[in-house]
Amino acid sequence: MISIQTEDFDVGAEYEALRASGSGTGAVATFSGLVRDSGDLSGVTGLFLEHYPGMTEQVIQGLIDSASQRWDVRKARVIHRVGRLALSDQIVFVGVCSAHRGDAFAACEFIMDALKTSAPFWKKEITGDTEHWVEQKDSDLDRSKAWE
Amino acid sequence: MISIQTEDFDVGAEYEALRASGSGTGAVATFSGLVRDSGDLSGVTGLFLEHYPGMTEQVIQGLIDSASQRWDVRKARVIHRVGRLALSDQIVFVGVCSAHRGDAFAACEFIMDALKTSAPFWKKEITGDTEHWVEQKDSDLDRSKAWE
Amino acid sequence: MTDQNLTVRFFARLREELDTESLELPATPGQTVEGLLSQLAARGGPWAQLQGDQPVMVAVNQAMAKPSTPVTPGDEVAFFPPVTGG
Amino acid sequence: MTDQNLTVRFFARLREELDTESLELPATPGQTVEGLLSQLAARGGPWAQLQGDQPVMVAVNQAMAKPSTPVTPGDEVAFFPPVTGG
Repeated sequence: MISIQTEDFDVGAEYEALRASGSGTGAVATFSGLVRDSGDLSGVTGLFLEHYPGMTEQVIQGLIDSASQRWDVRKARVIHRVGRLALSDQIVFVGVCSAHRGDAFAACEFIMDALKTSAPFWKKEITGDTEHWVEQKDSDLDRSKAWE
Repeated sequence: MISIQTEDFDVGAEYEALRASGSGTGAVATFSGLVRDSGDLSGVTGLFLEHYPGMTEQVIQGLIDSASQRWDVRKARVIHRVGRLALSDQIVFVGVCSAHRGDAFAACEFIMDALKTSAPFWKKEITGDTEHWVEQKDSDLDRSKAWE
Repeated sequence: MTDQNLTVRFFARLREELDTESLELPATPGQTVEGLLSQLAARGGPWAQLQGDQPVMVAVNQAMAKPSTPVTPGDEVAFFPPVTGG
Repeated sequence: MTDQNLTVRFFARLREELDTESLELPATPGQTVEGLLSQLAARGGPWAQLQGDQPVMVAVNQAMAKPSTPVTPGDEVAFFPPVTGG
């Protein structure tokens, strides 16, 4: 299940929903991303996140489908926030449950890495009264390519 | 922080505690292991978990220390249950928060893989009225060695 | 808007710098993404950056596309900078 | 128990099959893990498995040890099967 939303999310509740996916589940891996200073500018106080409604959900569904072909994925959950966020706010959640821990870790990390370079979201950093669109990082492209 | 306990744990509460570890935190990776049929026997109804009090905590602390030398680890949390557990019960939780997602994923998976092969816990499967000590799996040894 | 048109959308930095969220343009027979980009860049000013040094990503009907991808009447074409979510 | 003794502990399958949770044994000068294993295996019956085909892990003072690790008075020595937690 995929949600793109302005509201915050509750990782505990998301975990409990993933865990409830049947007796074959032995492993639940989760990742949560929080707003931090990207290092492009100093004194970042917040972010603004924009997305391409419709396409974003399709791209993420494609990543979940790819992960499900490569690994045992019993259930996957992706939440991404958009709009105005403050430092330390939760931005993104990826949770995967699987029979095996290796599959849960790999699928969760793959979805997260691929989301970073292929899902249409754009981040603007806010520093006091200036704004600045964040540039894509080569390290993110490298991490994403490593799964190919 | 390390806890070896018979009581269940609350992943949501653990996540919130990890997340609260300072403004440099950008990433929280968690893993939860649940009781499932290992495949050694059919009809498993539960587990009994034994450990070596004192040594277990020292070994896990050593794994957290190793992870902290290799990766950026802001906070790490390990919980492992012992005693009698039923199918689908939570057995183990590993949570790591870091500045970066790659570090959070790697440290979390490393601690979990190494715990499996080096922390003194032993699992007995219960099938109706018979019991059976689980054998160590070569696949677990392989996963653990892959980090060396 | 009719099915004879293209809908062209812009996101993020491009949306701001072009001061344009979307356009309706008549579709041209045999047109490709590359042709559409040239046509828009020819408007000059900030539009020239569509063929400039900075990478411009494109999606046709919400799927990633290439310069050679054909665009046909009724298509939704989107231009945007490299993505930075997560 | 005094500091002249070794405490020997058994866990999991070994604890059950030897029907022994812990032993106090007098320490022998120059003793190693291997010597202690031989001494215990010589008790026969289920004890023979300490030098049998199945792997036996050993910890001295709660740190993993090898056959050549020395054991000295006051040490806690533990024998157990390969671990299976997580």
